[in-house]
Amino acid sequence: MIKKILVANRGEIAVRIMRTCREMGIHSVAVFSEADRRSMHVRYADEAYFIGPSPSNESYLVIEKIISAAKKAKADAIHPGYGFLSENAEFSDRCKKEGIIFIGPSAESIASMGDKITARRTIIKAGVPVVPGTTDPITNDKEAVKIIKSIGLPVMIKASAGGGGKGMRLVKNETEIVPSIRAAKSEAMAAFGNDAVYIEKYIESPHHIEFQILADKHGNVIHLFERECSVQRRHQKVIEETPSPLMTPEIRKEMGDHAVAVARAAKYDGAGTIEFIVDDRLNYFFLEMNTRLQVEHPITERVVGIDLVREQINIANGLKLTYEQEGLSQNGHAIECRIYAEDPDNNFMPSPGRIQHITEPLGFGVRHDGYVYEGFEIPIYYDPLISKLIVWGKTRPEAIARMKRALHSYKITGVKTSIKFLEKIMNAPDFVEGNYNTHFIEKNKSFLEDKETCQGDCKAMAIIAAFIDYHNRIAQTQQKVAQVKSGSEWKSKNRKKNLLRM
Amino acid sequence: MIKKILVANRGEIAVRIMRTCREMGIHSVAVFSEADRRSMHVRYADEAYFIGPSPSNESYLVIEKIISAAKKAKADAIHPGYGFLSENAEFSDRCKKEGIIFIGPSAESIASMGDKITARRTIIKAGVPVVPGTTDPITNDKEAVKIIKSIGLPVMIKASAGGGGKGMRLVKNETEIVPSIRAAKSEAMAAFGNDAVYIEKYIESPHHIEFQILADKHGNVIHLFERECSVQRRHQKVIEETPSPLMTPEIRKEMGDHAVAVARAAKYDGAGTIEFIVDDRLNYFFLEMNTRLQVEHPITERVVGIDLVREQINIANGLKLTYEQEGLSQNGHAIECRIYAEDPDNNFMPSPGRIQHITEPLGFGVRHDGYVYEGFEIPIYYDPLISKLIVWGKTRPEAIARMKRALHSYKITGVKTSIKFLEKIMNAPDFVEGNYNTHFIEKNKSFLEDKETCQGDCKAMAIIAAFIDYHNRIAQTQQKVAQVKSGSEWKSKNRKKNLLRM
Amino acid sequence: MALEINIDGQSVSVELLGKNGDKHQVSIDGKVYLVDLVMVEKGVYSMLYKNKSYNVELAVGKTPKSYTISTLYNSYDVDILDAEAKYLRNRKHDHLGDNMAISSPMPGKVVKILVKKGDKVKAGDTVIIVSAMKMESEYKVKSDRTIKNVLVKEGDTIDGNQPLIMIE
Amino acid sequence: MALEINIDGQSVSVELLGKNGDKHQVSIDGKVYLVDLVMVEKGVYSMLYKNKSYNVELAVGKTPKSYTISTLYNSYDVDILDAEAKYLRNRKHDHLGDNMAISSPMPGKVVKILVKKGDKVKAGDTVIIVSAMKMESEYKVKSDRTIKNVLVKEGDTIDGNQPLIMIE
Repeated sequence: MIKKILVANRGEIAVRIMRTCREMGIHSVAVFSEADRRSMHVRYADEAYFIGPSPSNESYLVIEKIISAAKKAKADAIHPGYGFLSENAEFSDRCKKEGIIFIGPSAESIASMGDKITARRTIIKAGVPVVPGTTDPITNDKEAVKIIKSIGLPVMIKASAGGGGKGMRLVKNETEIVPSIRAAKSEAMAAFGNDAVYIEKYIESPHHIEFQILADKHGNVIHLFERECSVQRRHQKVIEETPSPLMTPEIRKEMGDHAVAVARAAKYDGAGTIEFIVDDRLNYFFLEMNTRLQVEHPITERVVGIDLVREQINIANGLKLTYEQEGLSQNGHAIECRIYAEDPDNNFMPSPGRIQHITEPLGFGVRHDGYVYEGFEIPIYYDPLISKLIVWGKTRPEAIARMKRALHSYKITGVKTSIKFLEKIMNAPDFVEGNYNTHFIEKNKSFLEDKETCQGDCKAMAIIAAFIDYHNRIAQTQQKVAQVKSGSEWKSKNRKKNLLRM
Repeated sequence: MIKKILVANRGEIAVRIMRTCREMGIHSVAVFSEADRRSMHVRYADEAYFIGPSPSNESYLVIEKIISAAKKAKADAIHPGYGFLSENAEFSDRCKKEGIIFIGPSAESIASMGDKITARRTIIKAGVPVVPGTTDPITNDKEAVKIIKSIGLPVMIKASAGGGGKGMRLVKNETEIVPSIRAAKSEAMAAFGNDAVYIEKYIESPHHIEFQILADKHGNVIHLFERECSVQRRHQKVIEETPSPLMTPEIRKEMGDHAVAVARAAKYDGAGTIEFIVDDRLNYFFLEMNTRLQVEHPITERVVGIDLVREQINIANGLKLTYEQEGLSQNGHAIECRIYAEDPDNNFMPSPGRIQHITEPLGFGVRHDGYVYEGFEIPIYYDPLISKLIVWGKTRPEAIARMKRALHSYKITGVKTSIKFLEKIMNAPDFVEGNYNTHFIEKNKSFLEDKETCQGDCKAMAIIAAFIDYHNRIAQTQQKVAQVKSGSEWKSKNRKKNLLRM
Repeated sequence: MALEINIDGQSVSVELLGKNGDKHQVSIDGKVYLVDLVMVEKGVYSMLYKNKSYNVELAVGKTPKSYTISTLYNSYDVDILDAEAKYLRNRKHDHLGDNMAISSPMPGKVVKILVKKGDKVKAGDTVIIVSAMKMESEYKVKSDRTIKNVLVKEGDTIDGNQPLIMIE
Repeated sequence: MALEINIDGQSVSVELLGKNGDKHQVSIDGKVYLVDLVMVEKGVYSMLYKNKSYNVELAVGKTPKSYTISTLYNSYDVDILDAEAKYLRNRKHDHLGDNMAISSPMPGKVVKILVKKGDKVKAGDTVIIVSAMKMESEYKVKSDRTIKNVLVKEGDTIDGNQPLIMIE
């Protein structure tokens, strides 16, 4: 059984994993770069090892350094979190060779699902619907034009090794086909070192719905229902919820069965996510599989009541799943908002900096997974995710009301955050009615950018607070100067006010 | 419908109530005494009214002042929280006369359940078992000796108007009867201004188990299952959990039905709690009814999934309950720990003072209901409750592991707290096995008082931290003095370090 | 004490008329406010005005005399204009015609510099690329200009609002 | 700099041997520790020693030279004994024989004073009752004594450890 886990990650996810380690009586080991000495994951862990300079390609992404730290710490296992090395087949393989348990799938599963073209082939064989398109990389422009005509415009050109919207091009007109393929290839090469691209039918009103699966090493696979992830900005998820307002029990069952089939086809074990694209008429197509924990996994934990990190560790220990599909159900409704250090008033420009003050929302039905604290400087080198706010309600309207309440009392000063933008989304009629797809933010742009104005005297209060604060600071400084100059600070008999005597 | 609620309370419960108000779109009004200007409930509320000096009998307990604030604020309703005026029949009545909705039961219900002797009579009529004893106040010593002999020793002498262990005497021997009655009477008179006492059979291995009920104004009554509250110190609850490890489904149903019968007998509406005393063989007896929200209500909220404050407000609005008994179930296991400002190493002496630093536990399955913040000075005038930590787990062992994890990462400096004591309880074999009654703390005294010692170099680290901190403080002060004396602080060209120039 | 305060570009005159404990009597452009104000946490004020409860959070800005102030829904940029600030502002205005600095509003790392001292650039040309939190931002000139000086080099870690490239 | 430090009644000698960034080389009674130490929040230190992660929280105590220090499970009372502290301690010892003060370890309110100046009290007699947080505590004398002075009156709000009644 695993007794010590090295968490090869940072930020909120590293802390989140260590919490479960502690609940299981497992020792946790942190690794940290120069920029992260003060990070919460270093403080929360039982042990911590320095792994190099701040840029992630000199620290968190260097397999050698992670392995070396794991050996020094005598860790039995490594949990990769998400991002960084979590979907790196070479790393999974290397752990195996070193006799360290990799808490995630085998190199073969990662490789087969990591390459989108290979994944498509596997999935088609398993009888799961995929978006019409090619399974081979495009090698020839003329052939590509022919294929695209047979699929029918619009189509997407996508990088085989891609993700995060890079190496992706939407083609609406015939004349755009060849330039788009070239642009996608060059972007894919720059981003992933691999210029393979393929073609997919473009779904006009797409919903992004994913299924959480768990598979043990004994051939048992279950799904933990769906997550609706259609609220996206620049192909990045902003808000997720479960159940999906779009879903029906029949389609849920069908998609769940297909998700399980995908995991079986990939000979997968561990926790994974099957992403589907769904149109308004509930036609669904396999999009890709994420062979790791997702950022948005807490909403599933909340409605299903299962700690996914605990399950990952149990599976890595070779234990059988203790849940059966029939015994699982969704209880209530959960929503997650991702809080980013970014400026919604300024084109979502990243906003690193020092946290001056933070008030975290608490109370019934609120979970807050973060890692920053007062005085912490958010590094410029990594993802701008500050925290995730997860709420639960018996019903979807109750969950929305609770999220509004939580966002309202969530205050961070020192860096700009997306909190107000998220509040606007909670108030947008399309969201409230559950009537949205991945075009939601674009469609509601003017509503979301409209600034709430203060009813009352906010502006006057702001002026008065600034004035009094400045006034008091000056008075204090003057007093201190006077004291020091007259030497009175050193003669004072008042012990209480004189905090430090030498 | 209620649009504005005055919360006639302070501390965590005031904030907790205001959170639900916000979720329901209801404006919240705080009242505060001199000591509470900086309290979180004043900051969280939409409006705040000053009601007088710090001692509660000059502010929070003065009906006139609360009513006057409610009128000024034009509040539709008053929520009394727990403690203070929450079980004051006169206050309920006064609200009614002023046309303000009292979020709680009628004066009649409070009065009939508030006096323990009257309550016993009502309950016996409703066919609910009560502890063998008298229903009339004791007036005659000889008569009392006779009654006690017929019930059989040991017995408890209890104050009719009592609570919190005052005016209570355990009698084990015949010779103690008369002195005990006299002592109980005199204590009752001093504490409650009423010397009526009665006799009850003393249950040797008592469990304290209570049922949450909800009753609307249309005759619908449901119960939301039990809370096990046997972990007590000096008759004060320390830890509560649900479900009770003692309970069987059959007894749960029977007690639940009886709890509903009590509420009906009292013509009750609102949220209330029926307390039972249960012996090891699951014989149970009605103890008393609390006609208000309980401190420990969140564990019920967590496993049943219902916001009890929302239900209270809905009931006060005259709405019908939307739940039926058959549709309710307990999902998983919840535990609450009460965090007090008290010193477990020093006989639980209250420890008011200024919060220097606080790290709140977060993550999956953790709810934290508090009201203090860094720099806040806990007043000496009120209850030492700082916060309530509530965890949920799919199973009881999972909930215990989570509570241990949460307590481990919950840090408060500046005041002494009961956190470490609570951690010890979570590790006590009797608690872990669910094998405990109200004698638990006394029985496990030596285990609970045994100090955990640090494995490793904690002491050396403490010494080094103190040394370096002192060292750096001296260095800083010396630098400042040197700067001021040489005038360099005013000439400095380094704008960054020179925070304030005049 | 009376001070001029600039809030989101608008200038107001503020004066403390009286103080009794936490109660402050303050006039803003002649309008008098009686406010119960206490600093509850560092930089956080609880204010009661006409029994409404306001939480106002102050973050000191780029200079010790500038604040970013957050109220319930709004965020304001506030500058205290005392004699020194006014003097500095005037002096700044004098220079503004000659030089302009390209800067990034956020801290980050210089990824690429596309110009050198003396280069002539055209409106819309990118002069520098800065990266922060996995996102790259390109900074362009708005009109035809000459590069007067390059103050940083590739790989440098920079502060928010630090001048990076001076243009004429 | 070397200092004498008293931890839970035990005295140790501590010296800073060297410092390189966050790495501190400190000796305690001759044993050398190489510790990576940073103050992450006010009064909160993150320390790495032999790759173990320690969080140590300091609260300044009754005097600026005393701390209450919390590590994972333990809480320590620490006093810095510099020249001044030693002098004061010695002086205190000289006086200890003559006078003793009754004080409450917690802040609170004086509910009742049962003695006056000059009263003779017996071992176990209650002299004062203090209330805090709805709980009353009685303070008694441990042996037969004479009341030298009563420093507070009923209704007073008192600090923790403030002398309330002086006894001979």
